[in-house]
Amino acid sequence: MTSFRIDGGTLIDRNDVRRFTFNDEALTGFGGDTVASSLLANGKQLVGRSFKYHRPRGILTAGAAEPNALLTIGRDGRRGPNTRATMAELFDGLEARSQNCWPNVNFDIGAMNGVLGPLLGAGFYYKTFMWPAAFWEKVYEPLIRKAAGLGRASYDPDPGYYEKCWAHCDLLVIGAGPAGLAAALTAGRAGARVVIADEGAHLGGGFLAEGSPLGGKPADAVLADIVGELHALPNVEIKKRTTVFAAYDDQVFGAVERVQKHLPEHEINPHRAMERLWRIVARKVVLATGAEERPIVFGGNDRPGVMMAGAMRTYLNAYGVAPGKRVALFANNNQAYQTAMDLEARGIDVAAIIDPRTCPNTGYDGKARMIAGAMVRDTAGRKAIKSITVRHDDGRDEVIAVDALAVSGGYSPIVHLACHRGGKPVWSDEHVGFMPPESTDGMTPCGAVAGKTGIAACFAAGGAAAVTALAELGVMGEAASLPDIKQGDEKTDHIQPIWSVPSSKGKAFVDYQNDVAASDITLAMREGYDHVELAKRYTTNGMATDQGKTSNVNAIGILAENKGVSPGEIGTTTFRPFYTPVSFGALVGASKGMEFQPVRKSPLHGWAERNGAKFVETGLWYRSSWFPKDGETFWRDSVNREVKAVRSKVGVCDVSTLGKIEVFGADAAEFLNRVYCNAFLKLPVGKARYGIMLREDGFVYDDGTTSCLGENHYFMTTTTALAAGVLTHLEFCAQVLWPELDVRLASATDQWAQMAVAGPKSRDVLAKIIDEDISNEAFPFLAAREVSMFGGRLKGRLFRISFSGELAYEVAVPAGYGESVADAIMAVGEEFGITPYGTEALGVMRIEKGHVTHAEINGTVTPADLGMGKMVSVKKDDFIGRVMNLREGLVDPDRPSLVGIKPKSPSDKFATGSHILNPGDAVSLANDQGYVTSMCHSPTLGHAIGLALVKNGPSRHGEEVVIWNGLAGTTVNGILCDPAFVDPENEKLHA
Amino acid sequence: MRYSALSLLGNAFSKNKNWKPAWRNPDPKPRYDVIIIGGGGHGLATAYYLSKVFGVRNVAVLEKGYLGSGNIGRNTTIIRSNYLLEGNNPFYEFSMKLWEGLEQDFNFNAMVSQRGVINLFHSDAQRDAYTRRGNAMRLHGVDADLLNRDQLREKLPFLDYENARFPIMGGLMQARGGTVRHDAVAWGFARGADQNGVDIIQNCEVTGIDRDGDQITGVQTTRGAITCNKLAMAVAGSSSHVAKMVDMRLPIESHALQAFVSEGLKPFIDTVVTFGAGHFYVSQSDKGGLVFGGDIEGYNSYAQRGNLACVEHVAEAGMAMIPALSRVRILRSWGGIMDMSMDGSPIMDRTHLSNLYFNGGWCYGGFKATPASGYCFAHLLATDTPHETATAFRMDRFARGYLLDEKGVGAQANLH
Amino acid sequence: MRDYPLENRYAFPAHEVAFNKGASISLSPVKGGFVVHVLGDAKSDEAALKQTINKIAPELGTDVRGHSPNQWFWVGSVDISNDRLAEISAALHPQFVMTDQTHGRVRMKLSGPSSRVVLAKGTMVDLSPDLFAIGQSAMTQIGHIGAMITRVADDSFELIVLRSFAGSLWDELQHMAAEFSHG
Amino acid sequence: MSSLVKCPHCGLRPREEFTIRGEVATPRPAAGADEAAWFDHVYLRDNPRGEHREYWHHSGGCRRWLVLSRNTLTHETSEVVDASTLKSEGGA
Repeated sequence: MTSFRIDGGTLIDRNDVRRFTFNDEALTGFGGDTVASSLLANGKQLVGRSFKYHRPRGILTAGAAEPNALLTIGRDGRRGPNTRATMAELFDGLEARSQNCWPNVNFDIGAMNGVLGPLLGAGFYYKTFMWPAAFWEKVYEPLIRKAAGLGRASYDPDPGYYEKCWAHCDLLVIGAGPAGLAAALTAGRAGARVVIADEGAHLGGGFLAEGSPLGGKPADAVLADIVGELHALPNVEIKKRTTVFAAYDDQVFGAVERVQKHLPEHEINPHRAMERLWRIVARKVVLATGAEERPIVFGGNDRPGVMMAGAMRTYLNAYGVAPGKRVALFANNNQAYQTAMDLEARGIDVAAIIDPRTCPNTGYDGKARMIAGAMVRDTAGRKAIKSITVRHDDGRDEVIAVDALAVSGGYSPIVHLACHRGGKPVWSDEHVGFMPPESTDGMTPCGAVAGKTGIAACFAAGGAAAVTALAELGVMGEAASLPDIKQGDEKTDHIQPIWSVPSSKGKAFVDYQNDVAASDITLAMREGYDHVELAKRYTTNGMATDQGKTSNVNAIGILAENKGVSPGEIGTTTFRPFYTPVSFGALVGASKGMEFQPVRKSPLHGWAERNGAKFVETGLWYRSSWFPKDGETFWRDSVNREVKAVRSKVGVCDVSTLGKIEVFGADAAEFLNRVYCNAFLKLPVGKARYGIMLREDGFVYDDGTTSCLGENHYFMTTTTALAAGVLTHLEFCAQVLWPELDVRLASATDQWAQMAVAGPKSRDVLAKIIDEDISNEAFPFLAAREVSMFGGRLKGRLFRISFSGELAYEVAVPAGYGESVADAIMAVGEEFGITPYGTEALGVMRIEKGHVTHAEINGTVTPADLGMGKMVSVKKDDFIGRVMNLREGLVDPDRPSLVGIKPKSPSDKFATGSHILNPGDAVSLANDQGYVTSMCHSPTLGHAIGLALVKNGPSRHGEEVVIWNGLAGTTVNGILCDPAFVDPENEKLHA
Repeated sequence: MRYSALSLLGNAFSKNKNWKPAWRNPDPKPRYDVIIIGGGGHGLATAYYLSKVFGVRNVAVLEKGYLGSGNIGRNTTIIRSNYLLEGNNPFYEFSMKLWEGLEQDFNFNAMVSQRGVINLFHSDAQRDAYTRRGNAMRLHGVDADLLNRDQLREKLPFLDYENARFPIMGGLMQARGGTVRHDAVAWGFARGADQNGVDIIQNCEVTGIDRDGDQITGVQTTRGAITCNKLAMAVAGSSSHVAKMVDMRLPIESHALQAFVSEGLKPFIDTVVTFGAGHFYVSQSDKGGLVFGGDIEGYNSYAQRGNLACVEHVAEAGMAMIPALSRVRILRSWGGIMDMSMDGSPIMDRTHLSNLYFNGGWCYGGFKATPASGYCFAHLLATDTPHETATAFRMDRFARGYLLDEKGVGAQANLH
Repeated sequence: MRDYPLENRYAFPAHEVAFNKGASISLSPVKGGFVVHVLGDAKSDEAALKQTINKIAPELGTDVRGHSPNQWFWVGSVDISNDRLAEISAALHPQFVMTDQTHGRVRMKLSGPSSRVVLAKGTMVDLSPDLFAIGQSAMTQIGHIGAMITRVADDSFELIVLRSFAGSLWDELQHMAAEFSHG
Repeated sequence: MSSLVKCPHCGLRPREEFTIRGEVATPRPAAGADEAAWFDHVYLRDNPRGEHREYWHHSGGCRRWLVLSRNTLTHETSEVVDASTLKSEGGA
């Protein structure tokens, strides 16, 4: 293998030899190389295959716009598909692989598609594969999917750590080329808080590709001085390897920093992020993103060895890599001639310069043969370019042998970030490109993105842009300047637009990666897809991983040319985030796996754990769901035992997760009266009341108890699920609807450890730890008050309320004491056979009792649907939901309403979510009578029971129905009944 | 020109130089029987079925941008009919049946791919809700299957079964659900309607609506005044804006929804999968890109773009479901404007004006509804009675209390 | 059973200090003391609250951290009895009502030269020294978890978080600080 | 402002700290108002393309309800006030 490494290369360190493999072949490069530069140095021109025709492709660019050289880099958990070889830094031990080719990149079966080329024109999918109808999914699509995609995703877990950060600055400078560096230096010297971000591993941009001295000093030395000063400024934050990928509202910018992606495995610090997402909040922004060199669309323009002129210059000067031995340049602008000069300066033979302009005034005085008024119409070579065919202005063709071709069709300002918030770029005939929109929302474009050329001109523009931006912040600054350099030659450059070479032979590609040729664009036009968006969607031009960075403007140009209008009239497609693709890992940060969402733990979590609880996720909480004992192998064994223990003796259950809200204020009672649909004005001190809260649309929102603990002091409980929602709702009522009321709300959920102590022996247990008289007379059903406990050592709150239907209390103590108190209750309860029980047993008991939860309160029920219509006050003139609750559809007698349901044959089982049909009715949605909302096996009754919402339910107790579960293929005969299966007379509650 | 294997081959030999335009580019006529405002999926489908099924051919579709530039061109391409409520389910199943025969019907391959839709569940309560839903589907003869963890693991090996904050318990699958190449739906309907004589007029924005008492007489547009016998609005995303021209206030808020596509990957996600412990849905296109989305931004917007917070939120949910996504790069995000109705279901009805017809409020669900929406709206326009599957989408259901609230979250648009 | 042992358990993992000595960051729980949620009426202000506290309970200090209009967390380092709290409550009434949050809101301290960088991984609030003075508080979100950040010294911040989230926040802060933990 | 909101109590804060309710509808009708007024309040929205007033709750901060005057086309916010001020202006 010939080496193409030559002398020079400002970025590489020849003492740092790095080994890597490309398609399993062992190669070497140097520290500072990109994968692309090291491949080129090793003579690897063919690196991948295109998407549709599997044509051989080589490295086209030296940056983020690369459409061809996408490799899979890394292995196992660090395997990254579709990595741009031009951006990936070479490290020792790197493994790179070509994609989208089989069996290998040199011999790819998929290239057969190229033969079918004429059949596979733009939009061919839409016109075919329709016959016969069933064949799309079975035959055609599987074939297409087999061919789809680029790299392969890895299933292995990603071992990397990721994180997200906020950053704040006065001035964000995007891009660290000459313009960006000047802006940062200017603002930094003025004392402003500056963030400067660049996607590359090195600051410098255009400085890096520069082969000639600047003001008598080597370009890299000039750059080193600037970077050195920036590093020394404490108010300047430099972010290398950081791509600002999107501009969002309010000057928030998304950026991703590839912190350790360039390091070999053994150098990766597991405590540092692999990638870091930055949300940058900037007061002002300098956009110094530069310009993208455009390819020219001509026959065979995709052959490996064809490269952008600027990229060739970068490989030559920054990496010391020669593109070939005999190179031609095809360019329509003067700037590109610099590549020819630099090649010649390195002793590389420039075979010819082909310039479509008839008499270009370039100032070029090199040795190369100039062919003016001519265009390249074809190339030849199987896997790399061997020759080009030049069409002269007199119509004559000439074949010139070359092993590389530099191309430059002009420059497209990188305006993406100026357009993410809806701005439209503006066409400029002068610059032959789309310029950033005029209104840029605190963002000043400068340098090449604003049409400047040359290091000096860009540097000056950057300094001036910073001065302007700083002035708007009230900061005085003086533009940084470069010593002793003549102005750039921007005025003398005259770019002659050339959108596609008319005499092209063979396929002339516009979008390399998606294999969109010029003929596809014209076909789309012919068929009516002539709007730029329709043409894009029909041909897929610009929809590949490079998002059209090198292809969009040429496609627009071809559309414009064919319509006979200016590209400005065609307009661009919408610039959308992201500028370059961003990994999920970076966007997710540390919120993955078990850390996807935070965990909320009850103050009794430790107690439950010690008692062997199984936990279940309930929102963010972990709740104890059952407490298996030795020998219980099935969860229901434990639940049955817990239920029986509570019903016959006593149990204790953690209910700390219920929402708790302290309500204070002179108008607290009035407030509660307005937020509940039932009456609350006259709730006496020391009493609790069950309340139903409606939404303003008249449907039930939540339920719970509220206790009056003192004058103007109430304690509300909500369901676990809606704790946050209810507080937010109450705050809306208090702050927005009735700010005139004196009501003050404090969340107290986390302050209290709360336990339900339930069962016939519950009073006996609690009497042992509560200092006061809690007899039925002294502390009747719905009593609620602060109590002294453990001989005055602790204050708690005691509520006589019951969800299980048993004689029961809820006792609340300050959270830190929760575990001690629970332990104490277990200890004093031992003689009564106390058992801890979980949410499963609680669920069984509430179904047995016919109490509702959010399984029934599903957002579409009214109090009447739940059998609590009588609770809705008819006396109050106003409460949330009063009027809408009276609408026709909410009082319709046909509404599904709460009933109990049980199997006709006690041994039958049925499932929640089953639907109810009348016996003999056909299975149809029209015959649907309702559905089972909850069910359980009732250990008390010895068979399955359930609650259901059934049309006219309450008037149908005793009726036989069919419980239909089509998903499981089962039907069970059931009987509708009273939802209170246990103690319908509430004797236990009042015992 | 009819597309066939022969036409494709013939054109290949003539270097594709003889393909004819898929539709005409007509100037507006002074008068139409029916004007449809909105050349998106629903408007074009309405025109197609009006002309094909109901014989109404003197029809114009007015589109302010290019055809298909609304939400038909910016969605996540999912089709399904896994609805719970009696007012919704038959309509979406009708739509599914139309999808199943659509390509042969309009002679355009829209790549209808019934690769299955699976909704994951993570708790008993979610399983119960999906059981209820699946059974409602089955009651109407719609396919539905409840999958347990093992069955899921076989179909979707890449989900997080081992280290999930909210462990996956199972999923509800509709095997007939799937994806469709969204742009092609607009193109197929446009081409079909055009062949039936419908004028599709692009770059024609309606700027005013002319009235005579409770009668619409025509519209003012950027391409001149046009009169009509009947006026139909199919401008989801801009419904309130257009309704304001006739002093209508709607139970609708406009919200932005972002959608995303990743870089192309070799296929590994064969079905549409939705997460149950966060808002995330994903499928993989025939080009290999993962197409996915999540929740709306939350604030009213007409700006067709979103913000970073929502992007992160979607990505977090995605990775919680599929850890392998960590190294997958997201290529592009885009935004569409959703008509979020106050109960989460669409509105298709006559209005307070005798010859004005309204179609909107589709929330996230508009794409999958496209054919049935077109068919039923055409039915309403042609017969003045709702199609049997669309009787519940009445405008007065909010006032009367007959809501179609699948989620049960009530009268707050951004919660649906 | 009246002499049953009552232990006030903290919401943190067993180990107290997360990092090596010499690291540029330290994380530790703040144990003991009190957190009282004070809710004023519409006309109340912080000066009046401090004045009143000074009058009735000078020994407890006036470290009040506003988290909402007319609402504060009053924080102190000594333990107060229920009775003393009731006394103070009665004296503040009715302009201010108070509710004990000592158990519901727990405190931790993040200190060291890297503390701002670590917190920037969680909160959007700009904590740079010239913008966020000593004594200043912000109720905000650190990642997904709501917390109040108070700058208590040059490079030292106290966090108040709901008890149920304390374990998760503690773990998250450890992850966020890990790159600075090796001195 | 749809990425950052200048809370009148807390200063500049990110979208993530807020819960959004939607448009400031017609004021909540008085107790005796008829169903039509309630229907209007609960269900109908102006939903303008342009200036829009809407409720945001600073749920991750001071827990106050705010009213933003925000442009739905540009996402620019012209004013943020505490929502309790609305009623005295006859707006809640």
